[in-house]
Amino acid sequence: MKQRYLPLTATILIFILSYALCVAQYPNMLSTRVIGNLLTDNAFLGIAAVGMTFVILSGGIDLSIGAVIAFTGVFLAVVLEHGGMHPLTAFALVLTITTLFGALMGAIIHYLEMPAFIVTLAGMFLARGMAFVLSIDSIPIKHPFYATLKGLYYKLPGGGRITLIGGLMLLVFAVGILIAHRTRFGTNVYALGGGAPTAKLMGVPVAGTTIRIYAFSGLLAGLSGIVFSLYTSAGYSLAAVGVELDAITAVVIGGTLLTGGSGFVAGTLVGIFIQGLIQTYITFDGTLSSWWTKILIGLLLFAFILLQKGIIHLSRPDRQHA
Amino acid sequence: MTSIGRTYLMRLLPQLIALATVLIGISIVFPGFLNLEIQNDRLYGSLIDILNRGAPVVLLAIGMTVVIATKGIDLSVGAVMAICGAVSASLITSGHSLAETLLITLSVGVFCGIWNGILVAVLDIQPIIATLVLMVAGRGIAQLITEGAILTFNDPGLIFIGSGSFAGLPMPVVTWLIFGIIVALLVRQTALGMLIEAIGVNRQASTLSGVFTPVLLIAAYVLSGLCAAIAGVIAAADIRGADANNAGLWLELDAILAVVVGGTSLLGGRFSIAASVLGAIIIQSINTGILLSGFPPEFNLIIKAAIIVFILVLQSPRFRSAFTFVNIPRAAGKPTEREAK
Amino acid sequence: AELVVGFSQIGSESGWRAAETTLTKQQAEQRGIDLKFADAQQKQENQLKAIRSFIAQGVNAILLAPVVATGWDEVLQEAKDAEIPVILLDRTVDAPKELYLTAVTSDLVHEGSVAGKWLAETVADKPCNVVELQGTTGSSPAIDRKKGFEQALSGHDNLKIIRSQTGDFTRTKGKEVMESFLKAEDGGKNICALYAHNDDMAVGAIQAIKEAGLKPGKDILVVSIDAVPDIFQAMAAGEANATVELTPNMAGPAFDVLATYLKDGKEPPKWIQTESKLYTQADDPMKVYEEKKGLGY
Amino acid sequence: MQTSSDNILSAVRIEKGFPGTKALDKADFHLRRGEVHALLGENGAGKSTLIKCLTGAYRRDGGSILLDGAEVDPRDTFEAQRLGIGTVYQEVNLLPNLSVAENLFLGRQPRRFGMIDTRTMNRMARELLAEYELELDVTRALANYSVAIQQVVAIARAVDLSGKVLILDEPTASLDAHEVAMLFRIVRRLKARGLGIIFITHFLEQVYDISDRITVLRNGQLVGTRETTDLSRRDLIAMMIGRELADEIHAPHAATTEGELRYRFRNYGRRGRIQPFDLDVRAGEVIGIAGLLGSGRTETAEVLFGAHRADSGTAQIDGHSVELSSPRAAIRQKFGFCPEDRKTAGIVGDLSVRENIVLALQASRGWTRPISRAEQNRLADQYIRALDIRTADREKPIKLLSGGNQQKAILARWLATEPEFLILDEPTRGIDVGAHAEIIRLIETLREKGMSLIVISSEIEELVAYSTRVIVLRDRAHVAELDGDRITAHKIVEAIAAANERGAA
Ligand SMILES: Nc1ncnc2c1ncn2[C@@H]1O[C@H](COP(=O)(O)OP(=O)(O)OP(=O)(O)O)[C@@H](O)[C@H]1O
Ligand SMILES: Nc1ncnc2c1ncn2[C@@H]1O[C@H](COP(=O)(O)OP(=O)(O)OP(=O)(O)O)[C@@H](O)[C@H]1O
Ligand SMILES: [Mg+2]
Ligand SMILES: [Mg+2]
Repeated sequence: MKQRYLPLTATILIFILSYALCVAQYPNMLSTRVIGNLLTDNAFLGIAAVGMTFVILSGGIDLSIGAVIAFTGVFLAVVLEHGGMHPLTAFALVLTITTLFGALMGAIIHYLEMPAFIVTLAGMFLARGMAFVLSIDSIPIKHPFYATLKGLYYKLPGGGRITLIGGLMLLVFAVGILIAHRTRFGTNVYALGGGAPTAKLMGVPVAGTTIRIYAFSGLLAGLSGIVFSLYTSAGYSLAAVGVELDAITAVVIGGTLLTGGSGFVAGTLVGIFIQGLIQTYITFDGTLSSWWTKILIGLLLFAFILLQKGIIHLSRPDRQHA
Repeated sequence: MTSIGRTYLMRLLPQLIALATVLIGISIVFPGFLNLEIQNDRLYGSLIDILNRGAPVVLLAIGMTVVIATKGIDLSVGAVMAICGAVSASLITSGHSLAETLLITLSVGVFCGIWNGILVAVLDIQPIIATLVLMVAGRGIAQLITEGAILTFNDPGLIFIGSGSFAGLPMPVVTWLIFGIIVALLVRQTALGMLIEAIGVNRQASTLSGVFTPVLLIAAYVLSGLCAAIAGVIAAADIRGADANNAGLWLELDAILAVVVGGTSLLGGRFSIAASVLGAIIIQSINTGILLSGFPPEFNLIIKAAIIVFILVLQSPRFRSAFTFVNIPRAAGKPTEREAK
Repeated sequence: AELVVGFSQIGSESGWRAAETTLTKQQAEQRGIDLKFADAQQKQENQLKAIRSFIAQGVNAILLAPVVATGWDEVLQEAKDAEIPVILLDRTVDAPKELYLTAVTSDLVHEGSVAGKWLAETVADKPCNVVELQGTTGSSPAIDRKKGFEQALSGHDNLKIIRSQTGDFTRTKGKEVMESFLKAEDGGKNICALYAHNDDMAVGAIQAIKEAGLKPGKDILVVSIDAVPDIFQAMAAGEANATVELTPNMAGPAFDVLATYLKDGKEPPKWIQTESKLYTQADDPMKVYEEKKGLGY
Repeated sequence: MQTSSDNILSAVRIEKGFPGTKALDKADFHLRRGEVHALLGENGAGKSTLIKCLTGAYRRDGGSILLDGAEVDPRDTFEAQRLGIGTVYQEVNLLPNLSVAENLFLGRQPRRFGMIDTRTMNRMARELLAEYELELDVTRALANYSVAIQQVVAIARAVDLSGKVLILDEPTASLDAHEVAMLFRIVRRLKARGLGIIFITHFLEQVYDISDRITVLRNGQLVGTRETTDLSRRDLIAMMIGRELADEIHAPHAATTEGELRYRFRNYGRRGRIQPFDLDVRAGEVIGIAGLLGSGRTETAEVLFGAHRADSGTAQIDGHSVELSSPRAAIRQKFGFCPEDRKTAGIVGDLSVRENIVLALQASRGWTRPISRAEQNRLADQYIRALDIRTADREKPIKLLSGGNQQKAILARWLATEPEFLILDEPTRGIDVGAHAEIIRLIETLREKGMSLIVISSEIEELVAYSTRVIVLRDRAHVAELDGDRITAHKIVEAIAAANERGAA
């Protein structure tokens, strides 16, 4: 077992273990419905979290994604319902906008040497503000093309479905994994996370990479917004509040270090599943009050982190010879 | 001494300029803004409102500054505010004396800090995630105490903390002023400040130099918890009720923003309490300014974003080195003016 | 077998909502219903997840208090496919009517107009500058209560909304925003009435008015919506003038129609509107307060 | 301003200023094809700055750079690499989180169908390192390997990148004789291929061993360029420090009068790090520790200081048992420890020189008893003077000091605590000749005052100069002890070599 895969393995183990525990208590949780739901319901979060993984791997953070998702939804709703544009054109347009928005934040972070936390926080205000300005109402999207897209799913035995957006999330993860581990850009992202000044000395194009990272995150946030608008058939400026925190949590549960430079895109997927599992478990239980729900989520989060630490600690031999 | 005073002023200069700019901007849009008058034995006016409304964020920013200086972050402060507000309300309504209530409430804040601190310093969990646990669970705990309702109280003593006045200033302002001065003196008149900065810059080297890192880290989170507790009491006292659902909601982001506007680097190290307090006041000025401006609320966020970006760009190292009209010592440790001569 | 009902609640963002949750649980218990409760923490995606897992669990019926009107078609269709009736609580959705059994809600626009009518009648012909504390920007109560109020005021040219800002449905923000209204309008001398989208903001604003040295309820009329217990205390003290009730007991009627539907398949009407009752200082506020106190507000 | 045609790289009147410092003042530098050109100077003379200006890591304030006679202006190191300039910067500048192979091929990974061909990359990495007699798991993160190995990897990368020019900024600081010899073999091969090689070091033997010409900088200005064969050691030192240096290396001591036995470690060790050893230290003794890379010298120091807690054995001071469970506990017993890796374990980069110097003293006093500002200034000034730390003033953030001066400031940090037992891990690494002599003299003085010292060094000459006893390590165990007349370079090398296989390999 390679040491760098340890956190990932730990996370996967924890997921399998807790899923088994859940099933032991609620046998229904093994149904294909639950598995299909896990994919569909978390699709937008998963897609955004892939972008977040890259950002965090590079040592940054992107707080704007929730707001960008909301903006994308409202934008689509407005142009589709009031502008009469074809959804595909609108998709292309909105993805261009969010990508440029991300790139702009990346450029500010790099050229003005400002911390990502703050730049993207301002980005969050701005994106949500733009959504408000476009429309404060929630606008339903009734375009027939949406219905077509939503009609695309693969029915599993037992009533579950792999929907288009669920499949799209898996695809995005696959692409993300390839980019992270099999392209120079991916290695450069890790390099930035290992230390920007050093990476610069080693000839990594820091400016370009930073801009591309945030542009990529913006692109995926936009894609996530499209998925969200498909998911809810609407655009709403208050949608997806706090998604950035969920995404960060998924990334970190997935074994990526927030300090950057170490982690896996695949881990994020497991992180997403773990979070989804917690929620499913809580709904299956159904006896928790609002407050106990929060407390339990917090405690489970804590338990996962501890467990992960424990597994890594136990299986790491004292720094040894090569 | 004067040279230290001058360094100090230079450190605060960008924040002072930003604050002045914002205030002038508002008074152009809203002319009566700078008026101050005495009413019911206390100063009354928009400027006082800013200081008063800013109290929770100022307090949170004080604790957050120290945590950030250690290279940490505390996302739980909003939730801790809610918990402490709820605790104080439920204690006072169940007949405890004001002193008991305050003591227990502050202890709860301290306890929350210890919890965070242990997670970070002993269990070595990344601060953002360690404090996320309490951020999520904490609001649940607060709601558990109030059962989701607003727990109203009528104790004049507790209410005084929120809306009384002392020496012509609202109590919240007096509280944060005194508390801020105490903390600033505590960190600067003792060696705490330097040791905390050392930990933030290089924890390993500090430990090897004999700095008692775990204890200081925990202390930083305890301070943050304490600040959140005070802020929570003030927020509850202000509305005479503990609103566990909304008290301190998203205020952690405002506090972090205040610290950054105050020029303290999120990467830890050099910090200034005074600058963070100014940062918080700047943010509150923006908020109040937006309210006074009379724009429809849809524009609130955009205006806020624009002003913050503007201020941050002005403060960014790149921008400043491009326009070296003022060569101000940066928190991150850019050379000081004195060297340049 | 025991009836299993899933309840997807928005979250717990206000005392009113906590009361609704409490009452729903009480009502379920009284009827021997096994209530599966899911708190969505103000997020639609969590509600969608909750409904899907209710379907996966095979509950007998679902109660849904939707956080937003749009975006429910698909999941409602899934519930329908699984033959699980869905009843909407407290807000309606923007979906074909056949997708849900019924909606037990008040009419948000109507609430706003009740408040507006009361104000118009009370002020009569005198000129009156109104300030408005809106709910969370973009939320449907904020939009509709604003709309209803404005409708009621149209035609009364003496009534003018001079300032309108969001107070996020919270006391703290209500107080803060009211403070700035008072500053902006000549220490409050310009303001004749306050309309708040919920009682919590009104309670905060009342404190701000008092601290500014004015008398709420007299110098500035206060009208708000929800009828939570604390506003009755304020009314008893003469500091608030009127409130429009939004009953937190939506579940009672919902369970009733559900029972008949499940028993003999009788489709209820698509909308069961709850009463938007107006309370004023004349309605013995302290008595109402005592009644409401224990309901979990 | 003649640029002879066989100059491959010329730097003309390069200027670079930092606030408070003129790091380069119209410095000229010419590198010929097929030569090894040593760039020398005291700590802070501007050597690294010149290199960084040449490779675009810094924007220079003035002057021009010619590569192959054509003016070039590398905007960043990436461009410099493309121009065929490979560089090893001072302080290993590699990415600890990336694998060894990724570090070697960052930015030029072999690709197939647009995707990185990891297998080929790893194979190439293994082949590349084989030239340096390193057999590593190239897929493991670099952080798993010692500084020395990292340095070899950095060299391998730079060599592989250098089409025309190879720049080595103190590449041998962490290397032992064996690796240095290997490096020099490679350098000679590159030289034969016509590359120009810039070599920065403070080891004068190495300068005379490998270089063809020498350029000396002082205070950012060019002092001169000479043929190595024409320049005596004495003249070279005079060029560097601007004055004559008193006897450079002392004669080995006669066995000194024995002080009382103060520190007694029995069966002391930590599993997986250092095998249990016995150690007695007297007052006024300097114990040198010798060994190959990875032999456990640093581990010995860390266990003694409590940075890693010993899991076996006992420690006694003056006959009383003590628990050295943490650095704090050790410091309470008046221990001090200058770590080897100054960047990550030594300096607190953003803090000023003053604060770095008082840090340990303040920490041991506790936070409630702050050292007054005046006292801090006094201490800082005292040590800046005593150790000749070159800094614009004491408030300069220490990360802006040159490497050697940082090292001196860390030493000052410990001297300020007036320790009785001082552990120095590679105290002279990266320190110029003048300072080198000063530090050796300092060690002498401290010993004479009755301090007990443990000094780890890869420079055997140096150990011979100041040690009263030398302990030799091999494979994480103490294997030999030399004292008195037996402390000679020859005997130490012999003891180290007594192992038939190398260190940890
Ligand atoms: N980024 C910087 N900011 C300010 N001053 C700097 C910076 N980098 C270097 N200096 C200063 O420039 C001078 C030259 O430093 P440089 O690192 O080039 O010295 P050096 O010759 O490489 O020394 P050493 O042998 O110790 O490595 C020093 O006085 C140093 O303090
Ligand atoms: N040749 C090697 N091959 C693989 N790993 C090595 C090798 N040499 C050292 N290491 C690793 O580097 C670490 C550092 O070893 P240590 O600090 O004990 O060395 P040292 O004797 O102090 O030598 P130096 O300080 O000069 O590197 C060891 O823990 C070991 O894992
Ligand atoms: Mg150097
Ligand atoms: Mg070593």
